[in-house]
Amino acid sequence: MKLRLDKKDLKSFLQSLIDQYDLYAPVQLTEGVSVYKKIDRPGEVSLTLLNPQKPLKEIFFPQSEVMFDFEKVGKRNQVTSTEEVKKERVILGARPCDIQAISILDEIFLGKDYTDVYFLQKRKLTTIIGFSCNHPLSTCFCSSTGGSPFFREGADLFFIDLEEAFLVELLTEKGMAFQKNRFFKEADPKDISLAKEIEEKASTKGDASVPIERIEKRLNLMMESPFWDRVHEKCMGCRICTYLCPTCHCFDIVDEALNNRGHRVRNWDSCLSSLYSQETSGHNPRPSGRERTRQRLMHKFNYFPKNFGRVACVGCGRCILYCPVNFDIRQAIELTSPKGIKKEKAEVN
Amino acid sequence: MEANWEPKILAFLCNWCSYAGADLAGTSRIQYPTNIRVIRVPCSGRINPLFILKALQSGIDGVLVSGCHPGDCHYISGNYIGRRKSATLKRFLEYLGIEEGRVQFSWVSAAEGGKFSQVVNEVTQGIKRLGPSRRFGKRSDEFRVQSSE
Amino acid sequence: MVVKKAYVETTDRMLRTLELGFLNEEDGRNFDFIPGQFCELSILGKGEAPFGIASSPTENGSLKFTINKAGVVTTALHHIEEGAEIGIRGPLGNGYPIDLFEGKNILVIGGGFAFTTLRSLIVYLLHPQNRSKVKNITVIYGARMPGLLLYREELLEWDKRHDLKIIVTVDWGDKDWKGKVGLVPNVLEEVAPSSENTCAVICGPPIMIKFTFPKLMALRFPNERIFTSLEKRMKCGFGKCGRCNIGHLYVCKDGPVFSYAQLGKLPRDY
Amino acid sequence: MIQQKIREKAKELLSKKEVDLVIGFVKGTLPLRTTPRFIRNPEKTDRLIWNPFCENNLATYLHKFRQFKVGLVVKGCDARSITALFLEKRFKPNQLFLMGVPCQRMVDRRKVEKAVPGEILHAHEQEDLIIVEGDDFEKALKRDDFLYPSCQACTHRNPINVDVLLGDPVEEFPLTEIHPEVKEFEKKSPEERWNFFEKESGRCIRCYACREVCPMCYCAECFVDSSNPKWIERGLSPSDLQFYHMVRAYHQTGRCTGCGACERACPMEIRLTYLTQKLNQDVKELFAFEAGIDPDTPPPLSAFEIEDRQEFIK
Repeated sequence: MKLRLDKKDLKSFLQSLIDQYDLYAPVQLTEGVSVYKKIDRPGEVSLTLLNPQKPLKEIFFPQSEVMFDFEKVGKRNQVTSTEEVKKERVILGARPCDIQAISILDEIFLGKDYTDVYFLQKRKLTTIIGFSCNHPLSTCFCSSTGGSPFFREGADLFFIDLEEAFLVELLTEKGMAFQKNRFFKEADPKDISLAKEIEEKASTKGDASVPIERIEKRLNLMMESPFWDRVHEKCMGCRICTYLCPTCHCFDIVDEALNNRGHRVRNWDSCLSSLYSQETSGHNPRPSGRERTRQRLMHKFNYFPKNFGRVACVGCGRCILYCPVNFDIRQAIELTSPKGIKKEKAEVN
Repeated sequence: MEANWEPKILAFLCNWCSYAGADLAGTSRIQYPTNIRVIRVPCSGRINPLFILKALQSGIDGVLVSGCHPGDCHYISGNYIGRRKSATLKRFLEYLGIEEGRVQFSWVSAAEGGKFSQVVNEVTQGIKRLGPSRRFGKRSDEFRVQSSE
Repeated sequence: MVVKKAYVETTDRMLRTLELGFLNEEDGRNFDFIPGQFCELSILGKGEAPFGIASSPTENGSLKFTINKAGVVTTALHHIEEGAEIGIRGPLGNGYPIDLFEGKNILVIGGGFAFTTLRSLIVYLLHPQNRSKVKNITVIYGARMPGLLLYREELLEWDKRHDLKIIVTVDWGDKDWKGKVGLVPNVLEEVAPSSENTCAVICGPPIMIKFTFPKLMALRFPNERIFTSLEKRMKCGFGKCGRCNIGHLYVCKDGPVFSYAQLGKLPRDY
Repeated sequence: MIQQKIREKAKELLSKKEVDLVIGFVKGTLPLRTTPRFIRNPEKTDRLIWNPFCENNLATYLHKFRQFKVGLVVKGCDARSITALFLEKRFKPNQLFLMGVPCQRMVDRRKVEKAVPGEILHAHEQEDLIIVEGDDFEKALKRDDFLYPSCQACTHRNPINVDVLLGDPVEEFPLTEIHPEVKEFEKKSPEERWNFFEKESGRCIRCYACREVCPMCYCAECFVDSSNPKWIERGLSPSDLQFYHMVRAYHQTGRCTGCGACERACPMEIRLTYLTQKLNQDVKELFAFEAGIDPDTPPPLSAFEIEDRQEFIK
């Protein structure tokens, strides 16, 4: 189903979403830095950056989430669940890579062996309005990880920017609920052909050359490879790449308390921190950057595919853009491939 | 501000002088405000600025740091080291925008029970004028159990 | 859960056993587990930590945990009073492969405070309902000093039984110690149990495992029939939070019990 | 050319086995970027480069290589970090070979990115210009207009206490007055200052990049990681974020060399150097100390003068 939303109506459309739902969209915090946030006024929405710094996962799996509250009364414990999310949510402005990443989180939190209630209640009440990437960045490599700048899977509605208007595609049942939206008009055939043109142009730009195919098999043989001795060296051990990764989902569970009251909180955690795997005895199975970088890459490209049949990377390029020392995951992936190894050798000699 | 608000003030007192000074104030029946809670430390040089920040974060309205007069330190130079930490911390906090006077410093010897009471009076008055610490402290309602009761 | 009974096990006061009762009797009846599984115990305000269950499923109504004082949660568990409430999540993990043990001889090798889940296994196997399912049971248990042995009364009781052979050894004896003195691997070599139709379960400090394993090899135990229980830092307990993986397997979900054959295929990331 | 000199010196050091490895910069995978490289093979030294995008403070890596003899490419600020670390006895004498490079000051890549209409695909230096090109634009930017704030205020561009100086010293611009940024900030009211700090620290995602990239942040256990005592919670409560940034900055008192690595690393572009620069300024004013200059004067917070100021003490 294809419709059209004129840009002059965007503001009113946003207002209608705010009135009816909890609307989440990218908001600029300071020049060049944005995050997905709950929107109160249409003017807050900022669609200038392709991807906000913090990924979409934050809306479903917040960086710091209270699991329950507690109070100690004498020897007794009183535990109260946090309030359930009841209002329907709409996310606007998510790019295909971020949306694809949510389906990876689905495997984790809504998999066959376990359902995470905190994730589920937000997930089932959320409608996702995806945005096409007409001008992917040079760091985008979604086309290598099974996506594309116009990858629609996971989105309920999909907006394609046609300069004057958006072409609106209703993709799922949740999306079809917007069929009667008063701001959507019937799409002109011209719009559809223009959208197609833009899509074709954009898809040539998504970098499809990162050798992710068969990476699981390659890495099977590389657990003790000297590759790891070198690849980690420049990593400083901060958590930028894991926190800003739309698919990284490791967490820590801690109690926060003041006097007799407090809550149990689930916080994002990162395999690049040494404390992540440090045991109370002092023993650390991943004592240095070598093991920790290996864990990060192996989890994405070997362990996760083994368990779920797909890589845990969507090619959004955030880890490349924001790394303080320019650790480039594309380069690391390439170095695991025969071509990359050859190239590295050629450069040496 | 609540009408009957009373500030909570934390005092880090060095074991050899200021704590003994407070003791003397007590045994001499010199009155001073009860807003003060005392933590005895071996030396004013022992006070990690982290302690002071942690106190403010935990909802304390004011902090007093007190040690031996220059030259009187039981450990010879601990209070001189403490003095440098205090000087930089005080300036840094004010630069950040924390009100001047939230954190105060004094020298009180073991013989100065009267001075101790006077310092506590001044500090308490000062903090009362500033009102409750709202800039940095953790709000206690962050920990309220959201129960339906 | 409520703390029914709490007592210090060892002379160094680092190990304390908690006997926990269910607040709700029905929960107690529904709580079914296999020896070798673990639970997350939590003290509100301090946090949560995983512990192997030391009691056997055959001991109804309460659960037993022996806790080594090491970090924040374990220290709090050492200070907790009888009658206090604590939180529990479990049972978690896979447990010992009880079905596989049927009709076989069982060799249990334990060292130090890793003996907790082994106690669970032994009590389970000795239960009249289960004893006939397995053949000979041999237990080798070592600690550094006599005072550091866990469950001393039970050890004495077991020693009197005829349906299991138990050898308790210490690294350094004292004047009252009349038992064996020697390191577990050496005692194993001396006892030399037959590997025929036998499963070995080994649990202890890494250094003990390192030296015991070659002795088992020398006795011709196949890797498929040597089992051990691994420990890693854990949080969630069901393979989501990430930290306890070894390769693509999670110790909390796919373990903690692994056979040596399984471990051989996994990266050495523990 | 400086780049050539770096390559030659690195090659010499490695060939003669005077060092186990050389840490320097090589071409990055993005425009306006370079990336640190660890070179052990003398044949590989021709990959080393030098340009206004060599922003990382390589001194931080030395904590990873305490068992090795390391040759290091250092700018003015990096060299100061190493002097400061020597004072704290982090290295053995003669463990390091410092290749000092007089610094033309580094270009703020984010500032450049914000000054152009699209994504930058290529960038290079041409005398005092930075030429950036994208799909449908090309722009020449004056380099000195796009420097990092920490570089703008730099007073020690020529590395000191180094083993060899590669290239000719550059002209220093000593600040006569107090730090301009600090001065501006001090003019604001306490409330404005606090609101600014609150807003900046509120963006923090606790990735700890500012800590990890700082050469002076090497505590075995940082106060944020300590579980007993637990100083700070792990979440995103504003007060915890403020606490972290206060202590991170304050712990640099008399140790920070103003390299600005913390601010450059922050993915949320939080302003951080205005905090550490204030501390640097205070230390200079109160104790006449500048970190990383004199290898013999102890750090100011481990020393004292009987005459230190104390008018603030009752």
